[in-house]
Amino acid sequence: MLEISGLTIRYGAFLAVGSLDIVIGKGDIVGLIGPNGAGKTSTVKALGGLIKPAAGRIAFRGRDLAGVPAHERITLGLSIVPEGRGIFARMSVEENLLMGAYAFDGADKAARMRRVYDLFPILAERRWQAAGTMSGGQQQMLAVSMGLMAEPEMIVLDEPSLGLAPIVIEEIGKALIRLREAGVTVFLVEQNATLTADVSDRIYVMSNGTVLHHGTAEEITRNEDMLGALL
Amino acid sequence: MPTELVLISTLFTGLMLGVIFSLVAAGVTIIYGSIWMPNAANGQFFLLAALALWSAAVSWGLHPVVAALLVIGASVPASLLLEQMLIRRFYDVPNRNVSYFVLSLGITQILAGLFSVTYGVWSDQFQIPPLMAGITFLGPFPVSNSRLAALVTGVALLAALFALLRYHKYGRAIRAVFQNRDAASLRGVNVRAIYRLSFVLGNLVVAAGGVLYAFAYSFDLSVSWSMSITAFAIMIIGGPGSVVGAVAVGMVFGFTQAIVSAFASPTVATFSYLGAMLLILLMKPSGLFAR
Amino acid sequence: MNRTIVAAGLGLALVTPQTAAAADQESVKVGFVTELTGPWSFFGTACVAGLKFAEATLNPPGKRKIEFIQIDNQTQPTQAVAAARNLDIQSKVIALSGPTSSDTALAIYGYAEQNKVPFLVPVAAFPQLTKPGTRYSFRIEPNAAGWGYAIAEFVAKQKPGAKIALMHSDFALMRAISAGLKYQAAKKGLKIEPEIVFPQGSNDATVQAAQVLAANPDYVVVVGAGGFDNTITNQLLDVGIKPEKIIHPYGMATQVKGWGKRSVGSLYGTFFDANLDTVTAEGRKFIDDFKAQNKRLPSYVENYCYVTSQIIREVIDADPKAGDDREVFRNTLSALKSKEVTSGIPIEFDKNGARKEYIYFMQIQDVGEVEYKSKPVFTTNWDPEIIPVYDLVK
Amino acid sequence: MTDALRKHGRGLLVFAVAAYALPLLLAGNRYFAFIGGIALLHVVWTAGMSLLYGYAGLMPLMFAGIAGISAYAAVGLMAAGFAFWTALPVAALFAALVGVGLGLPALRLKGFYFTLCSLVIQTVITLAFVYFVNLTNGDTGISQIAPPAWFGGPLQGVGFDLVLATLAVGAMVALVLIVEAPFGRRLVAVREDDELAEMLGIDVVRQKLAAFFVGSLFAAVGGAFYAPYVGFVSPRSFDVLLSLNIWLMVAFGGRGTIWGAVVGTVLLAPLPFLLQDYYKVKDVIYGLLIIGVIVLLPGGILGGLGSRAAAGTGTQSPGLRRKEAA
Repeated sequence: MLEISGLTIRYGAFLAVGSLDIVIGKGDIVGLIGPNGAGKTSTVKALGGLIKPAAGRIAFRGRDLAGVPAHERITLGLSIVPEGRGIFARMSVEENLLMGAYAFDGADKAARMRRVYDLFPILAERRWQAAGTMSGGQQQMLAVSMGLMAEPEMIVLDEPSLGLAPIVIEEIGKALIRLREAGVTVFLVEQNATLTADVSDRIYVMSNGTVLHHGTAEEITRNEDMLGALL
Repeated sequence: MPTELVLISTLFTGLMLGVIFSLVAAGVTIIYGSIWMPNAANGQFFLLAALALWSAAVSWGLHPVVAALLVIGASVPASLLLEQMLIRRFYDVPNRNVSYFVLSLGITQILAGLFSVTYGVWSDQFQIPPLMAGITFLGPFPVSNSRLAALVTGVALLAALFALLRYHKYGRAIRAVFQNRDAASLRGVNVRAIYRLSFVLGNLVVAAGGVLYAFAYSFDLSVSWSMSITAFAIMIIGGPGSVVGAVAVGMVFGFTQAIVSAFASPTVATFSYLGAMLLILLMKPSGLFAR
Repeated sequence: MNRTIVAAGLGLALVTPQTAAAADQESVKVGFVTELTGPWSFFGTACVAGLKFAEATLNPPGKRKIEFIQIDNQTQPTQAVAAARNLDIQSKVIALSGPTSSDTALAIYGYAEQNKVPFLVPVAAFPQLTKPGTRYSFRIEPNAAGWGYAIAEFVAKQKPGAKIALMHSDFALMRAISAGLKYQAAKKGLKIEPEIVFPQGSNDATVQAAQVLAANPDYVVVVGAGGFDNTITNQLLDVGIKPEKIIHPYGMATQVKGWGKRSVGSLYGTFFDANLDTVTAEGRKFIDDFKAQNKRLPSYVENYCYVTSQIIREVIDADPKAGDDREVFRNTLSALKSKEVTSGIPIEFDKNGARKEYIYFMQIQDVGEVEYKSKPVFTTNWDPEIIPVYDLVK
Repeated sequence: MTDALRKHGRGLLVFAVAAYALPLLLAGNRYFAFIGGIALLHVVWTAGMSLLYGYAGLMPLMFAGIAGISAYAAVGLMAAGFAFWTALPVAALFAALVGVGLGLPALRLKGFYFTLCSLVIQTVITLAFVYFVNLTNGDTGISQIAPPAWFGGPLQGVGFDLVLATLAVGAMVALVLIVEAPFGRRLVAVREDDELAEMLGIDVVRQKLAAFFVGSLFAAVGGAFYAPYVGFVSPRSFDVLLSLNIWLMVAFGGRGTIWGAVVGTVLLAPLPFLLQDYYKVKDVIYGLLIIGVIVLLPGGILGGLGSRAAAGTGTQSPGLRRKEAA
């Protein structure tokens, strides 16, 4: 589904990501963990087309994304939920969801909205509330829902657990598993190793812009020393 | 009867000025909110619309309504041309609000120079023939139908602007870009296209404000700067990028001017709303309706 | 560092004096500093338009040539001073003239008095331009406090004990008019109520029109600036004030056209109008030619600038040395006793350079596309110091 | 202090020589000498603006208003019988303090809102100049302002021009000293990223206030000299266009460079006078010039020719980006 090879990102003289390789197959849940400043968010931004990589190739469903502008990537089936949730704080929940389906003019938006309300019933209750006034957990549910309004092939989540209570994180984790059951590929970029390990099939561990380890969730969690040192 | 007369005329004036201030400030805030352009030339665009209306209605003898539609319509290709030639060069420039401010000062200078050697030698007062004849009594207060029509049109335009921003797909996209442009882009919004749309829409609203002003009042070339300053003041108080703030504060400005000048003096009114701006900033530096 | 030197050199090169054009011994140069751009550009260009007509007949063969050098002052005092200096030093003009706005005129006034350059102001009404002790500045237009005086005289004659509502913008000129009006109204037993002052940049007078309507005055004196003058007039008419009650202290052709048909019956003061019966044959020709070229009638601004060149012609003709010696020019001008060629109204200056003053009040009869009709209903003239103008207006 | 003078010594020397040579070279023609004098006066103003805009990152469009307050105060004191040299410090200090008082609410604003707010303050000041007729003579202005006394006689002609040259050189020396002092470095830190500066223990608002006071002093001193030099003041002498022009000279020459402001001033200050004959196209030329610079040389002339880093607008820290988005 997604193939990242040799991805390199620079800010001026500063090397944020150096020759990153990640492969994600269809229907997988793949985690990317690493400490602050490891280059995770830069990688997500490159996926979204918000920054131009210095080198490397990103291919989505076999297609090179290099020439595809940011706003067209969602129509290819790649939906990204950025760090900090990427919701529109002064819009209502419903307006946010409509923005989620912005690129899909012909789609049955009411039906899509019903499906995300099924996934997160609390959002249906709050549909007229301004998104910025909801709790952090509800905002994160909204962010994921916006990503799903595109009915994507693959969803990328950047730090969905940031600043959330453990019980809410658990709920998010359950939602991810239901997504996989629905056939959506998930790329979970996280600092929270527990959440990632709970839901992912495979995990990439990233530090200082490169992949340090790569393996199944069990392999990675077993190596607790390394995780402790990293996170 | 006299008290009632003054009271109703105050309300009418507040609404009339409020609608014009709101339109211009909304236009300015739409452009600032999207591309971070503090357009110092907005007063000149406002005046350009008023003068163009005058040319079309007086010099060419078109029907005022036709002339008004023509002028407001012409603002679209004019804005697109300006966007194509200059504005889009700075979309990705760091510190672009400073660049845009300089740019808009250059545009101000050019337009002021052109007006001064064209319209400036023609007269020092411009007046559009009335939209319609006659007087309507609001209680004891007589008001010309022409100004009443300008007021109603202005309210309708504000309502249409709100409806567009709230219920139309592109209106939502404009607001999304104001609030979080990266997120909007990830949701499939072509941010540069929205920039272009906002620039056109903002100027269109400013031009509509100029046209309505010209129907409601006689004007001269000096109206441009005072309108620029007023629009900036409204935008700052309302919170830059907030159309609701621009309209709410625009209305407050209109009513302040009307009420204070009715019960104190017009001079006190001018000082008072500029003074109020400083006070509000002291208490809430980000503006009343800021995110 | 090198960049700095290059840039400084470039700057020097820009301001290095060019060789002054070889002075033409024959022609007399007069500097004409006026408002060709900026907020007052209409008045400056109108003035220059009047001057242009005079220039056509200004230099008959056999007489010494008079040449006007125009400079734009951008309606900006600093630029006006610089332009006066430029004309004085670079062009070596015999006299200065041109400004139509009180602040640019006053800026040049300071330069003229300090540097002893005769200064003939065509259109600026602020009294201080001819305050006691003035030696080199002469003013053709009556001072604005006098206009207020004349309005009071007019109203007192129409209706003794009348009540006047006064609405004016907060410009120096308008304050001077109000001061004169209030001074003379008190003497004549007239009441001023209400008095409404609008700050510069005002745009609406609806509420004030309603206040005036509620006060039910006998006359409303309207002194607005630029387009706002029109707005006040319209709003007074909208609320139902009869045009016969409205008096404008001054009215120009564009202004009268702007007030429009529904202001027929209203009154305005003027110093020259196409409808005056005192207009001479030359004045009539000026009016017709001007109308043909500009699609509107000339007003006092155009007339005064026309007359300015006539006065200078007479000064040069009266004393041949006046073309070369500023003191002689000044003395000859000060002693001049003449008449406006366009209207036959006497021209005479007092010891401070103020002219013997006069005003006509006209009533509008009809307003057309190019022309308007009006008739004189009152005329008065007075000595510049009949009211204490220099104490009333500082 | 001596380091700063050594670092910029050659530049200051060249500038001083040019500043003193200008009045002497132009002494034969009072008109060009006057334009030269006005340009020197503008150097004082742009030096202050350079400190505020180039180094502290503030864009005060009320600058001319402060100069005007000082000019009116000086004229008022002179009318009350004080000598110009007594009136000058009093008026300048008074105007700078009033400026700080008025700027206080605005200084808490970040980034560009300060600029917009100062624009409104300038409008209020201009309105006040018109409104308080008893103090300012309203929009008619005050004419025939007497020249300062100087060794028993009036200060006029070349003498006055040389005093202005001294003033301009003094302003540039002061600018160099301030910019190279720790205070100047703190200002740059604030300009680049005020949040970071705050974290480093710099009291941002206090630094801005101090800078604003010092910059206002430049404005005020220039204003006090303007009055007797031109001989006339009116609200239009100190309107928002002057604020914009002074700022433009700094931006045009190169923001954040010592000599950019001087280059901008030398090129732009005489322009309205030299273009007096081309009044029909003057504003258009001026506007095109502004647009040309911002499109082709966004860092200003010196900023564009020199290293982009020095220009301040050429590069940008992430902090600035954050502020813009705020």
